[in-house]
Amino acid sequence: MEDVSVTFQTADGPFHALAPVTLNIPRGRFVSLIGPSGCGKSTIFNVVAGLQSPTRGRVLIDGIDATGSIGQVGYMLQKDLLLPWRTVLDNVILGMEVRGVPVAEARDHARPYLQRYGLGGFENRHPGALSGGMRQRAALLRTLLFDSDVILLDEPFGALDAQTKAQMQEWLLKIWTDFGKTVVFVTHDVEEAVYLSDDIHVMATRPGRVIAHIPVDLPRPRPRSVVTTPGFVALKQRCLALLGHPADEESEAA
Amino acid sequence: MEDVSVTFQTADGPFHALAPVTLNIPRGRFVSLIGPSGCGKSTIFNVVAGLQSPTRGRVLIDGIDATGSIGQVGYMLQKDLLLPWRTVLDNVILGMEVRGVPVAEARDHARPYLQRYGLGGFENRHPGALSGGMRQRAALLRTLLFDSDVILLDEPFGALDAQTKAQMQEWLLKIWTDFGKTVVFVTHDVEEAVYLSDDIHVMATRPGRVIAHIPVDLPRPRPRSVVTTPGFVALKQRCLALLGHPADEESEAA
Amino acid sequence: MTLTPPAALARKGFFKAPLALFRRGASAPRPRVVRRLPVERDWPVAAIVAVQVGILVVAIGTWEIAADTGWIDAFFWSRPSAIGETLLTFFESGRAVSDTLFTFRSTILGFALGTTLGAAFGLSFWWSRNYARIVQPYIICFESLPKLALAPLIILVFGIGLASKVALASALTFVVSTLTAYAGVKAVDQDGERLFYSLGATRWQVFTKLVVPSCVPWIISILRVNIGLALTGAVVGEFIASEQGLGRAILYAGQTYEIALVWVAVMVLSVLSITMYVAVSWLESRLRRGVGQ
Amino acid sequence: MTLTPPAALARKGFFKAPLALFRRGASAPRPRVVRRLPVERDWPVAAIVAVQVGILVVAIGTWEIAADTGWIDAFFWSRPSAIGETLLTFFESGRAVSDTLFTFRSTILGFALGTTLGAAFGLSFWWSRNYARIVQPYIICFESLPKLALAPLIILVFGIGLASKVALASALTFVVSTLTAYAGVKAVDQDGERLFYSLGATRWQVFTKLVVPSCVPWIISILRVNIGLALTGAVVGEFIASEQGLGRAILYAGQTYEIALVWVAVMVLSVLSITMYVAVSWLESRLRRGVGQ
Amino acid sequence: GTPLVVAEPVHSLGYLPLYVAIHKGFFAAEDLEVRVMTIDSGSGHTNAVLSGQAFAFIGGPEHNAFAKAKGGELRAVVNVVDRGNVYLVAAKDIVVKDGDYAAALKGKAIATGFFGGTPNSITRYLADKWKLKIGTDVTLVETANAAVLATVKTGKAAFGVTTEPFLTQGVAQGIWGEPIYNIPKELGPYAYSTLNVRASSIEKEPKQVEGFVRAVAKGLRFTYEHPDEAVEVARKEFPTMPAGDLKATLDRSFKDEIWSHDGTISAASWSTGKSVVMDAGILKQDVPYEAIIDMRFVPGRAAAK
Ligand SMILES: Nc1ncnc2c1ncn2[C@@H]1O[C@H](COP(=O)(O)OP(=O)(O)OP(=O)(O)O)[C@@H](O)[C@H]1O
Ligand SMILES: Nc1ncnc2c1ncn2[C@@H]1O[C@H](COP(=O)(O)OP(=O)(O)OP(=O)(O)O)[C@@H](O)[C@H]1O
Ligand SMILES: [Mg+2]
Ligand SMILES: [Mg+2]
Repeated sequence: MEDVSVTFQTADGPFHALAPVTLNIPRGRFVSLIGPSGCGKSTIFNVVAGLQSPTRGRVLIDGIDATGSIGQVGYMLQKDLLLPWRTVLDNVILGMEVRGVPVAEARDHARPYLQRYGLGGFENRHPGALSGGMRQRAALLRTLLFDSDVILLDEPFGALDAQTKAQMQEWLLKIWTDFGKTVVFVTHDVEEAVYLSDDIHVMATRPGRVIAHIPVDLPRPRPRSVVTTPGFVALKQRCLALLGHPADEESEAA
Repeated sequence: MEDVSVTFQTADGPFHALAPVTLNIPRGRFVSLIGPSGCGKSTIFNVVAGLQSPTRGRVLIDGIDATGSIGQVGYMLQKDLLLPWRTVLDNVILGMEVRGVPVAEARDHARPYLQRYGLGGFENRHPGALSGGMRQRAALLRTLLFDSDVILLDEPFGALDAQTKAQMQEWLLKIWTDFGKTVVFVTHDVEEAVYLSDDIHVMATRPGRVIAHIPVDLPRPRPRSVVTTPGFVALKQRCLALLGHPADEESEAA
Repeated sequence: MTLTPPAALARKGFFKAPLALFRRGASAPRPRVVRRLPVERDWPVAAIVAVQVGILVVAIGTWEIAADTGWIDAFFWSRPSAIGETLLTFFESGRAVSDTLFTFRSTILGFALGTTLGAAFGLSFWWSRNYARIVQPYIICFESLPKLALAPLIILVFGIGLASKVALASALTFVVSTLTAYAGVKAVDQDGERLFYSLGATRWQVFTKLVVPSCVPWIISILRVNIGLALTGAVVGEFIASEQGLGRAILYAGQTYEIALVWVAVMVLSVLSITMYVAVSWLESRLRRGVGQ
Repeated sequence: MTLTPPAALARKGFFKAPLALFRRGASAPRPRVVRRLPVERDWPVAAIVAVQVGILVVAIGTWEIAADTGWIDAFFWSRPSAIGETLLTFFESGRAVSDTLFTFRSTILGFALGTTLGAAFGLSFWWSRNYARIVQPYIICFESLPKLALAPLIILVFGIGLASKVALASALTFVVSTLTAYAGVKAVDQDGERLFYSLGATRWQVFTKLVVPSCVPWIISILRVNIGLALTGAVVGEFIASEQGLGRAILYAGQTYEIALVWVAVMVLSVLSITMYVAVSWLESRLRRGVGQ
Repeated sequence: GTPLVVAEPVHSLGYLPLYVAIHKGFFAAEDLEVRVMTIDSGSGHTNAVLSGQAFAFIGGPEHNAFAKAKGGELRAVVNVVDRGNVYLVAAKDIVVKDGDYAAALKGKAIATGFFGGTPNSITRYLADKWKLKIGTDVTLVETANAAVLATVKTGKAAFGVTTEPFLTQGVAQGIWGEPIYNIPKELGPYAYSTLNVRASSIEKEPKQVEGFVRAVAKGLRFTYEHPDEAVEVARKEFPTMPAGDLKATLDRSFKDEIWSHDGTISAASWSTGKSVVMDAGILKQDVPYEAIIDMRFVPGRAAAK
């Protein structure tokens, strides 16, 4: 379904934010990117979304060259970016509105989704009235209702507290199961990556590059308790090791 | 060494933020408070630090009534609150300065600590030039150099990414070992609480109250790999269960 | 000096000295003073109002007495009792209402015109950074220029009627609105723009759906300032040429030594400006609620 | 309707309809237009300056030609060539330098005085909420009042010398500085105060070590606005009474219809104001760097 | 000693003898230093004298009368402009038949200065004289003196009551023709611009006032005797004024003999001025000559006595 092939260097001086990187993401999969801060995860997303033109290389979606074209994929930035002057409903239909769907039609279309995904009763409230988790849910719905086959999520749950985060993970998995889209997910939380993904790509920094591809072969649906199973722990340890994470040795301060 | 006994209701209308709560924290221990958002963890800290007067009840420090008196304990709020117009060094000596120590003397006193705890070379930089982890370290040093026997830390690592957080945890443990102070620690991250503490107090909400006291009897120093040992996992599961965390069952959305 | 892990140093007793210093700090040289949190209790509204009225009454009383005893020269300063009489005359003669309405009309027109045009101009800078850079020095020049210096020219262009007062009031409000709206444009969330572009939006869509709404709070914030500026413009316009209005009343009173009338006109002007200020504040809070902020 | 878990609903085919709608949306009715990200390239500084100068030259040229052909009445508007001559005379007669210096002096004094006192007054509100609430309406009244209306009274109090110009310049800058400093006070981080109090600080310590430094950027932000206001005050002061100064030159030119001189004085004033603006901007950036922001 | 400040409401060619006295050193000869300051806010120039910040102001003695009504004691000590120095002009296409001004003005608008100023008062005085009721028979467009030009030019008024240098400028621009009613000529002696000091100055510093008056009188005489040198002084005082305008203005002033020759304010002079302001309703009650005018220092008089 999708074949993203990216090879480029950003133009900011002689700074190579991304060494040539090639990623191939099959249709309908849930893929995670993990890696240290500054390794170019957001840059990859920007290139795929057409917001940054690669110095070299191409982006292929469904085999068609989509390099530098905007509006092809759903992109959820790290911040929820809900527009404070719009109601939740009007925030969620933004993507449709931009594409030219009449507002009334878009609203009618979106309303049942809000209802079903836990935002019922908040349609006409402003984002200020929502909790962090609800805001993330609205932002995610906005991305989904934009109706692209590919969805890029950049640390969507980074700012949530642990309990809310767990709820949101379940919710994301359900959405993903319902809609059958291709999801590319960035996170700093290795446990989250392993729990959610079909594939994990581990990146390294200076220059940004992919150093490993780890398929997660745990059966779905995965119960919460999976995190304590040896298979899960082994995968987690492997990822942490690849990230150069202090695993056992006493880490030096500073 | 310390016997904090708090019983109060905040005055905001008839809203009971804290049901009578009694905590007894022995000298030199590392104690964590965990609980859902809004259960009154920060309120307890404010009462202990004298920033909020309890509707009823008293705070005893070293057996002496310290209810409502300020400047008795070190309190690190969730934000690092470094003053952007002061250098890192001058931020760190704030507590001493407020107590009336001459600035030059305070600086001389603080400089070796900055050096030793990974802020060497940044003494005369402004906080804007520091990374998130370094900022937290500076804030923590400020709290330590205030030289009180009790230190309250309100989610000090909540805003850090996973890797930095792990580094900071090690660093905090080292400091605690070096200085031998009593630390009360608030976190949302159960794994963090179990890894760091001698005791964990689990709180519940509406009204805020302590529902369990869990001693952590894992030997110190604890290697990172302790998180995969059965003892650790059992403690973690127990905390999660007490917090009403979705453990195994498919959680409902919203 | 070689690096030794600090924990090891501590174990070696290396930290003894500073730790000892810690202890000392806690005891003798700077004894810890036990303080309580300073808390100020809010007075009830009635008390506040009482104090405010009290201050006014005392000030007026002092003035009257000082004028009586000659400590203040009533010839130059007038006195409250005379001002009160003049106030009555001013209202009885019917001038008060027509003058106030006249000044109010130019103020409101100038306010609306200057704010709208200025905000639109400021928003236009979003469209091109180069355009903004080219125009900027001209704006700065116009901003820092005392617009009142242009008064003689304004009469030439806009005549002596309503138009000249409205023009002055607009000129004063225009630049402030432009600069504020431009500041709003510069503060538009870059990530918001990225979000819109990632959805495939056109520039016009980004402008209408993102830039304009996010600048609304900025433009609202300027309303209160602009009311004062518009009033100044209208009054100065009347200083220059006018048949009626509060500005003319002040000018006339100044020319014929009716200091009491100067005070009366200034008072009426204050009341007018405070009324508009309150109205704008109310509008502001309504609008802010409207955008959910 | 009973609550059914949505996943179960989906499995039951309940979601077929909306999902079908999704698909449709992607294909026929609104074909997805492929767009590229609009990117504007920054022009080099030389090009910008060239355009700016070009605009000026074209404007001046048009004016001169329009005056020649009678399309613009040169009597009312003067013309660039006449303005140029007057500019020369103005400088040759030696007035230009002394007038500019005179205006500059009152401006700077008023600026410094008004900003300092206003900022101090605004900061003082931190000490007591009740005090702030009591004083506030008076400030609002003074703010929204056109200070120029007080011109006839100003001579009485401050005389006809430098003091009256400085007083007007200060009056205009004072209120703005007060309100801005007060806004700064209100924006002082509550948690910062809590931090200080948790360390056992006195109110004076909180004030000097937290409140004042955190308001500095607010006060700095007002400098640029104040320079324009101080200039306005000084010029208007000269309108009221003066032996020299650019304001007097404008007044005289307006009184005697020397339109060319109006333009010349306005030009010199612009140069003066832009110079001060640039100086203040520079000072601002220095100060901001000083506080590490 | 300290410089004496003379407040002028506007920097005007009408005050030329005063500037001549300064430039030719007549004040210096009396051991006085005189500085001229423009004060343009209503009664600002009068207030400056009353409050002791200025030594004298130049303006109509009616201001002394206004001040007296409120308890301020001012005295006119020397005359400068002894003619009503304003002119009635008409837009180019208007002709006045047989000196019937009433008929010509009826139903028209007259542009003049602000209410309270002398041009405005003279306009009202003339309307009254010609039995025209303001508001019904004629409309007054009250504006800044400089704006009278624009008002007539834009057709908002058919007539204007204006002063120099606007008169000359308007003629040069073809906005209006030569004055249709020459007020300086028609009204005769008119205490239009006198130098006025505090009564207390006369009592406390008579010598100073005497020297001041003597110098002004010298300036008056010098102006008439050496018009060319007076024009030179004017050029220095008004460097940016177009030379043509300056010359035309001064020519007219010399021709109409607007300045007093010796500084005396005659009784007739004040009675004209008084009736103008009383007609306009600005001066509410009669003020006798002696109450506001003190001629004891004018040289000719002193000699005569
Ligand atoms: N516009 C830019 N100009 C210069 N450097 C940039 C720019 N954008 C990104 N970079 C650099 O490119 C590198 C990759 O940035 P990117 O935001 O993709 O990292 P990331 O992996 O998303 O990091 P994080 O986990 O912190 O979000 C960083 O070192 C960053 O400093
Ligand atoms: N000043 C106040 N006025 C009214 N309610 C307050 C106030 N301060 C705290 N509360 C309420 O008291 C309760 C406890 O607040 P507190 O900040 O102590 O919670 P917490 O456990 O620290 O939560 P979190 O984990 O989100 O920091 C909350 O429900 C909060 O809404
Ligand atoms: Mg990123
Ligand atoms: Mg809290």
